[in-house]
Amino acid sequence: MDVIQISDLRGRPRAPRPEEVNLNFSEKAVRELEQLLNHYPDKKSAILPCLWIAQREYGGYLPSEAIAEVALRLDRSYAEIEGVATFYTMYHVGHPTGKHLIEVCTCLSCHLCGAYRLADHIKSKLGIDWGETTPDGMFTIEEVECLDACDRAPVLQISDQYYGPVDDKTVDAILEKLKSETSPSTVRLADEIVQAQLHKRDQEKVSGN
Amino acid sequence: MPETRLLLKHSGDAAYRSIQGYMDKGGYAGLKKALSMDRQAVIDEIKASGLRGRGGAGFPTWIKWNGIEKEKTKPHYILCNADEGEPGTFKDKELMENTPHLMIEGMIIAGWATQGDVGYVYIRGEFVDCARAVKKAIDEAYEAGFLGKNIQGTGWNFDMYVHLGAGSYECGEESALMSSLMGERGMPRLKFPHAPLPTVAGLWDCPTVINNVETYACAPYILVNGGEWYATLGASTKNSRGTKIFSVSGHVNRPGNYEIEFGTTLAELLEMAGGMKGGTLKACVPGGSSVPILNAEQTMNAVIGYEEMVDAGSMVGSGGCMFLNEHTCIVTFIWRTALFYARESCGKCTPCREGTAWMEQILDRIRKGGGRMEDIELLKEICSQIDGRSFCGLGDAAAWPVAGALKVFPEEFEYFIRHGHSIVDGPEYRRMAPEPLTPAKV
Amino acid sequence: MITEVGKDVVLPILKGFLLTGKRLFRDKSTVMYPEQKRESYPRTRWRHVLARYENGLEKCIGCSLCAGACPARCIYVEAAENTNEERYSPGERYAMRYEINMLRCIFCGFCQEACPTGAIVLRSDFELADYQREDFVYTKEMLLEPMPVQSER
Amino acid sequence: MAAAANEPQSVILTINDIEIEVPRGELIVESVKRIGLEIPIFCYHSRMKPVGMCRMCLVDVGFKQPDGSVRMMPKPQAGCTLPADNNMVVYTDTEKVRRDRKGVLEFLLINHPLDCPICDRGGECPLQNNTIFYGPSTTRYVEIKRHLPKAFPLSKYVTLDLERCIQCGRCVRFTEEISGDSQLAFRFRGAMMQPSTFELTDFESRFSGNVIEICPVGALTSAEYRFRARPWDLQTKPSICLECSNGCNTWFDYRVASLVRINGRTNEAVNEEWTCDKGKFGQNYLNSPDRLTEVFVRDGDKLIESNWATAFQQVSVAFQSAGSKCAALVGGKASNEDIFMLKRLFTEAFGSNNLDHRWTRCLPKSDALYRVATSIADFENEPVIFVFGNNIAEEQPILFLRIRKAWFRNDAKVIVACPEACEADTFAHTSLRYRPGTEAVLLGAIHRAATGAGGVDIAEASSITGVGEEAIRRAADAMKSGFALAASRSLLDLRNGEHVVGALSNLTIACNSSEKYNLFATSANEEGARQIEFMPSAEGKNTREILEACASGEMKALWLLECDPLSLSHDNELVTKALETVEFLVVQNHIKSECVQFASVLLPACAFSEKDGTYTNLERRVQRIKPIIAAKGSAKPAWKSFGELLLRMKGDPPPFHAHEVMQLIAASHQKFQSAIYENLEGEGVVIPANQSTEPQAVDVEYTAMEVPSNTP
Repeated sequence: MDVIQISDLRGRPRAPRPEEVNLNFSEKAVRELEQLLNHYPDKKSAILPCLWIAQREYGGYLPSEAIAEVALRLDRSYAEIEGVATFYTMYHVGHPTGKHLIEVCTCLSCHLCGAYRLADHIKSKLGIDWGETTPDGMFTIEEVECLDACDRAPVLQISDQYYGPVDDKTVDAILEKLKSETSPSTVRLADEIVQAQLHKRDQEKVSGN
Repeated sequence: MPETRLLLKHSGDAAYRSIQGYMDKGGYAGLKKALSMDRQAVIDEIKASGLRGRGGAGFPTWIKWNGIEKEKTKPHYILCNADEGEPGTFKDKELMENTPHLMIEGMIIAGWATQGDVGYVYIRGEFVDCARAVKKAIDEAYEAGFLGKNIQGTGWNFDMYVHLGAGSYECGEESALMSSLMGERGMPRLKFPHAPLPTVAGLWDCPTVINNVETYACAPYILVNGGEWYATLGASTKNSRGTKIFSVSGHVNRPGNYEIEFGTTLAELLEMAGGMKGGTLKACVPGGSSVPILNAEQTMNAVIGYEEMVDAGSMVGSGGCMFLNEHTCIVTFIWRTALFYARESCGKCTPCREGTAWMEQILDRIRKGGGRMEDIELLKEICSQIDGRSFCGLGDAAAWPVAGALKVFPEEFEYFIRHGHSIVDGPEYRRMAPEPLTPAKV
Repeated sequence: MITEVGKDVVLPILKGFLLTGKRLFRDKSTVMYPEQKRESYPRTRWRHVLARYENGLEKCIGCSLCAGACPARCIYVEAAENTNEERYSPGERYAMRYEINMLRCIFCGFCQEACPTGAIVLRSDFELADYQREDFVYTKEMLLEPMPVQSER
Repeated sequence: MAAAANEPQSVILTINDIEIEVPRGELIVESVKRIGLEIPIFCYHSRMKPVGMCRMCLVDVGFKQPDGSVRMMPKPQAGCTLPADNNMVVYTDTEKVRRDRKGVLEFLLINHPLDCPICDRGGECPLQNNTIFYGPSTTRYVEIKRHLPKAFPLSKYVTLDLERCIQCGRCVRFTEEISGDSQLAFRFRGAMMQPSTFELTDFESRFSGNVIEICPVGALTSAEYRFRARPWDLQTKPSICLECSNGCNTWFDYRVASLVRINGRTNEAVNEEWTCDKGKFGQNYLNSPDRLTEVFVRDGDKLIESNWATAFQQVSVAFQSAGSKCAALVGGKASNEDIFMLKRLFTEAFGSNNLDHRWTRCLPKSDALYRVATSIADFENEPVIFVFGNNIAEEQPILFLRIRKAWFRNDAKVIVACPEACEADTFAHTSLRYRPGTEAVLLGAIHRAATGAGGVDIAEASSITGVGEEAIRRAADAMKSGFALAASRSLLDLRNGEHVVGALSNLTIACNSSEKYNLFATSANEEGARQIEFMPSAEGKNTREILEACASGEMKALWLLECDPLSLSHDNELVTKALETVEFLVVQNHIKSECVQFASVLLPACAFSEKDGTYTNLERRVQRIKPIIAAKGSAKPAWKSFGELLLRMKGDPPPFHAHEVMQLIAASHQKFQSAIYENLEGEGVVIPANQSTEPQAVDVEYTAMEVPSNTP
């Protein structure tokens, strides 16, 4: 058993000071955040939407800089933001996913309709296991819990699209199509989610102020 | 009884998704009527209808609405629980995608009845299509003057926003949903009698009405046609009124949403969905993954109704009805259910955090051929140690299906443990079960 | 009078001699200690030993439970942390100092009972006499079992 | 939960068939203590909001129906979150409850590593205790346990063992609710949920030591105490922390005459149960090799080891020949007894009045400016608090916790004025970040904004101080109907300190809050020295004058008790010159300091853990310390050495015990009469303030000072 030495404290990383954090949000993102903050009586409530913005801005996942930036923008502690982000499965904290994230539902109805065999097919085709990314960085395959499209079981989600019912052939076709897709699906999903929360009159409100 | 399409009446109609198409079919008439009525009269109408929460617990809706303080001291919030996550349920998805205005109208009615200020629609993160549809509908409602300042000249202001989750089943629990909306980890909050009801101190400690999408969607119909008319639907049952959407999935020929009147039987529901596919009926999970499983005989005798289903040995739940054919291995199915709860447990309380993971480990061991006879007794014990001891309903929901299956299908578990492989076998079973398959025959 | 003396004094003396006389022809039970040693019973509790694992690591983890259990308060343990370079026992903790005051010890064996790893054991070595009081404080080096021969640390 | 105004404030409920009356809304877990019962708990902590996470406290609850029958609730209820109510019936020890407890403990233990023998919590672990009393004797868990990092160094002080964690959230809630730094949060969810800092970076908090104490298992342990002892090896005595002027109560754990660890001791009036890291981890000097343990006298260039008799001989000769040209200065760690006896020695034997305990740059004569009117506990209920000057979390950490509690629990408005970013900003109603040196101007502006007269022009002040006009007005608005002031005497270290403090005083008078004016002491017994009047009377010299007289050669002999002028004074040049020049220098301390090199005689003193005595904290609370470990070498309590010197020089009978000294203090200082030792058990005694006349407004120059960039 390896023991981490208590005396090895000098090399311990410390959290970045506020002035050391680079604020990387684009102008558009800052404006969106401003609009979203209008929805809630306090800043804390905007943590989830703001994490979505961050996930888009940082290329489909949340590196520690993204967490730090969200914390600073919303006046919360880093630890709290990290705690929130790691609670939800749709935020990818710490490590990037492939360009296209294939989320296969294996929960009850999909399991009944053969989702595991379907997953085996995708896994062997891409040569990766759950949670892994293909060497070319194109695909990551993840097991997700019920996507609530049981009528279309087995179902999978890529970006904001549900595909189902799918079988080995349709999956192959989908993968082929994705290969030619240029924009990363993880970023697109985050963007769609942000856009879905921005109401028309938000702009008026912000510009009116 | 045949299908009674009320909420889903215009579900297939693409025009119905826009406010113009919706109003052509009589939309927003309920709201207009409500706005002309006294606030208390609206609540009384809901009371007369006998409407009960469609999210799973079946709590009378009017009590929630009536519980909001009448003398306003703080902002009032109207919250819509659209974080549909129960395996087997997909009714809210269809309602939001195809009839978004119905739900929004219901929320505005609730807002009027309780002097609401802001409404939030909390949609699970995966439902981007729904969120887009709801957002579009909200924007349209603003333009038509059903939302915003001085609604229809009443001087009442009401705003509505879409809020998306980010992947957590637990956020479908109402207090966890509030935590999540307030930017916290989606963990449940203290409930009555440990803390005031959400109608007294909910979101940001202000009075809050929280209902399911389907519940809100019923309100316009009740207002237009009157509560008493609504109460005539499902009158054959003890205490369940109106219609309920059942999401039918699993081994059936036509999976999909079917709206039925209370009092319909499960057998009729199965018939609507085109009957069994790939074999005869073996079992049915009638109300989403968290309710106890029924065997074929119980299924054929069950009448749908909140109390009637309890008599049959299960619950209405959220209406996610899964039919399982004869090639289904109950042990594997229950293991998958347990895995779902182990993954979705928020971790707040001990019984759920440790108990769900332990159950999953035991069932996984049994499924892989390493079961011991004492595991059955142990699983029963664990279920009883979780059930009712956990912080919120998720623990109970994790225990019921396991305990239920052990009661209804004990022979399947015993066989699996004794022989190291499933009682069912064949290509169908192999198509379902995940790797590694049990060593015996495959 | 005389008969009384004979009965009360002489007869018992003769009886005593008779017994002695009988024993003269039996096997001797005395052993020639220290050249000869008597066999000890398997559960004899005498001198303490700190045991090692087969790979030479000390079993003692310095938990001080023996000191806590000791009714005579004769055990003193000071623990320290293993490092990957300098490893005495498996896991995180080892006994840096381990001392038993044999003058205080009553050989009750509670320490052995309390020990979670079976490190402190009371064995049969009973020759504990010494000349200096200080010498009765047995240190860890004195108590430790010698390294097993075939293993290397 | 707020009870409606017309409802009675107490309720009657039945616990285990015993009827008791408790305040409305009291939690069941507290109510059962009233009848001598205990509900096992893990996550519940009386000073934090209940969460009901661990489910250990499940009890059977029912309600009496109007017809007299009892309807039990179908599920067991968490006693730690359930408020007591009328007609409630609670059972804490039924078969069902025992089964539930066993179940919860079984769940908690399935993934707990059971490495109790090497765990620092072993022996004082709530999980061990609850398992023994309520838990199952064996486990039915045969799967592989959860494996996570062990012995992870979270910071210099705290070690994290995630395998042992039972996810009760106490530590997370502590950093959220009590210390406010939110350094810890739960990451991940479900069975993998773990408390940690942001990506396991350094745990930077002033109060991190407390999470070690409140952790119910060995998940958070002290890096300093790691493997140093087991609880049964330790002896524990009550003590007081001297690291700042708060006077926090502590438990002093020692083994074989050396300090092993410090834990917080409950004193509701002072520190509740918290300690700061300075107090908890900063006491290792007691075991340091730098401790002064022998008497030394100077022989030419060298200090040679000697004995008390020789030292006394030399001291008495030197000081007698110096006549009134001798002086004494004390530092913050001298006890009341030490200070009093030193004063007696100087006034009665040496005939000198050159005594002082103050080390600030400005030494105002007016006693009124040194007032302390609000007690620590009272801050909790103040609606408006004005925190002025240096970072209060740094200077008085535990007082900072009280002020934070006032905001957290009672929604107090806290106005924070500090030249740098500080912890109090996080909950401040208004934060006034002024440029260093512009204190008086800022106060003048607030004065003008609050009263409409006096002070300085707000717009002008805004440009000088760098604080927005809006903020000044907002602060003044909150303060004008009264506020409690929290400022410390370190303000007197400013060049215009007297004016700044005067401005504060004027502001309180203008806002009718002069009875809430507080200028707190900064070191452990500074307030005690002030109360004993260890200060120059009319003809005596104050600290600065003493040092100047020493430097000019006018002062012949100087006695330094428990102080290092080189670190205390702002003017090191003057101090060095003074110590070099003065003919005879006595240094009496428990530890070697830098000024040892100048000493003529070096006297060892006992540290706080080795002597009997009393200390007076910032709210004038006199608290007793008792000797815990034996004095090192030939060190003796300072008061004892003064008594012995008095005996040599005047033939006065010396006091043999510290309580005799306290009687002498009480005899000469009326206000100490309540502080005799019999009264000092428990929370200590607050002695009355000086009888001063109504505070008067003082003339103040509201001007800014140039601050050289290198001084803070």
